[in-house]
Amino acid sequence: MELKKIIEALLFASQGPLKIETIIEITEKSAAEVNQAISELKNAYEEKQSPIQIIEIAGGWQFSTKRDFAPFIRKLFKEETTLKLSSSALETLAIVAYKQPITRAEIEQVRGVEVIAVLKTLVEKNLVRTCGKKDTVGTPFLYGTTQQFLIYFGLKSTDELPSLEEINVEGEQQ
Amino acid sequence: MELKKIIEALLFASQGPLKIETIIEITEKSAAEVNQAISELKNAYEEKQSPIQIIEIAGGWQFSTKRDFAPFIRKLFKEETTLKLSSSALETLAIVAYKQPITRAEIEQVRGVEVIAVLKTLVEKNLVRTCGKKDTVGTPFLYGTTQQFLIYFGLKSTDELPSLEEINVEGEQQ
Amino acid sequence: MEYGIKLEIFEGPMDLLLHLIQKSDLDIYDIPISKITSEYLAYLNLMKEMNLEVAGDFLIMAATLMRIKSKMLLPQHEDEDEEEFEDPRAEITKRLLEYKKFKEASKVLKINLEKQKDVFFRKTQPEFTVEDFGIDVSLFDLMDAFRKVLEKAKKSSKEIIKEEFTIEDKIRIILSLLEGKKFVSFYSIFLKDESRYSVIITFLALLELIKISQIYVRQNEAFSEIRIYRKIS
Repeated sequence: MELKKIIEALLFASQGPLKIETIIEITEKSAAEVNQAISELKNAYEEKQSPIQIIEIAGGWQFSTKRDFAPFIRKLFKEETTLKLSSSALETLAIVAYKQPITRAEIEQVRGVEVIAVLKTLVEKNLVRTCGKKDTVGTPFLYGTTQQFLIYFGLKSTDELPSLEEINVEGEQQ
Repeated sequence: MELKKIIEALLFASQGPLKIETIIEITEKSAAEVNQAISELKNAYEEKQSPIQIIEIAGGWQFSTKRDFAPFIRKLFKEETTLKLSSSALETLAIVAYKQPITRAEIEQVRGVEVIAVLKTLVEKNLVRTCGKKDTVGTPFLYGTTQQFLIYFGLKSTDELPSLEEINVEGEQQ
Repeated sequence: MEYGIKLEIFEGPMDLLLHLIQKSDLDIYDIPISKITSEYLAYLNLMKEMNLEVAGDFLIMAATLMRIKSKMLLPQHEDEDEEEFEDPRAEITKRLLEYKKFKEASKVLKINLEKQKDVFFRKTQPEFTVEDFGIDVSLFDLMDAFRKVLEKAKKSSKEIIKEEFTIEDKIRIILSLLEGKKFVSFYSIFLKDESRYSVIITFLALLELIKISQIYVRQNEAFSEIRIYRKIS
């Protein structure tokens, strides 16, 4: 059986990037042979202008669809790519983002309403996580934003949020 | 952008069988055009003897690897990915598949044993689901097979099950 | 003993009965009920001897078989029409045939399953980036939510007697936040509002600024932050 085709099948079925070492182990071929086959396979996909490409990512090789087809694929995953957030969730999220680490009681202090359900939703959506406990009566959980939060909102880090200190200074002038 | 390529990208990205209706909705093309494109795509993959094939399954279209490559792919998955079913589970599943929608009592009537535990397993394995209640004393649940069942058993729809008459009743006796 | 090995594989009384019939190559349409009943009971005894729990289902079948057997022993009335005569075995034969059908069907399914296990599908979801995401909350939704908060606040406004900020104050704060900047985040203008009332005042200030065309609020792209821009006249 042709090595190129075995690799193609492996790349197809793999659930993540496939390491060269794994391919070598499975096919029992040399690194040179495997590299040569991947290179040929990659070129073949490029030449026939396939909507699928072979890319090197995270230390391995992987199939992916070309960027041009994203609009169609996005439609297919419409449910998954739509993050559903209520306005109360958005408000709570903003408070956590700016005041992290923050306890539930502190968020409720700002919003004036119970936030336990909203916080739970935000944690489930992987936007907010617990990040330790506050050294105070009852040692309540402290909440902060996740990396996912930064990705969703297109931020490099929480430092990119408009500075809170600046706002506070303005407040003190009153 | 070529319709065939859009469909190729969609099939590639989809995690389950892709319905013709979904493709029509996304691409905004006619059913005839979509069917034609799928047919051409399917042939193209066959002609180039790709290790990947396009198959019709569970009411939609999906990419899969060809059987010949199974030994290699199996090496890729450490955990056993094959569905294992006891013969009592298979028997119960067969009754549900052929007689759906069916109540637990009706299954028990055929098998002559309690099936509550087996049914629970089948529901957990997402092969069987409840699909309403029977309008009779006690309004018992009705059971039917899932899309997952069709996928595991390589069927386009439950209509594709061999007719009970076809199955040689005098068949191999163990 | 032969039974010993087979003991556990029976899926129930129907399975056992079918096995006993097939083992001796008996006609399912003309079951020698006496022979089958004694074999069935012998099997149940064996199960007991081996300290295996005999499920109730097996006992019910034993009772059924014995009932059929006794009915078979009753003399047939001579005047009875052949067609009207009902074979006491008819019911169990029907059930056995039905069961056998599905037992065969389950074997066919098993073959399907074996064939399918060599076919692999893609499990990987495409990786989405920020621009692939949309949000179900529009700015309008957000404002609407605030309006509701406002209504609620009106009802409980008696509690809040003293409030240090007025709308004019808040307008000034928002504008000062915008000073030297192209925009500020929508959320940032509420950050130092410690009470609901204060949030409302800020929001009213925001609406006022929009009304008098001092600022505009927009979301640049799906799921990016909502930003407040100063209008340059």
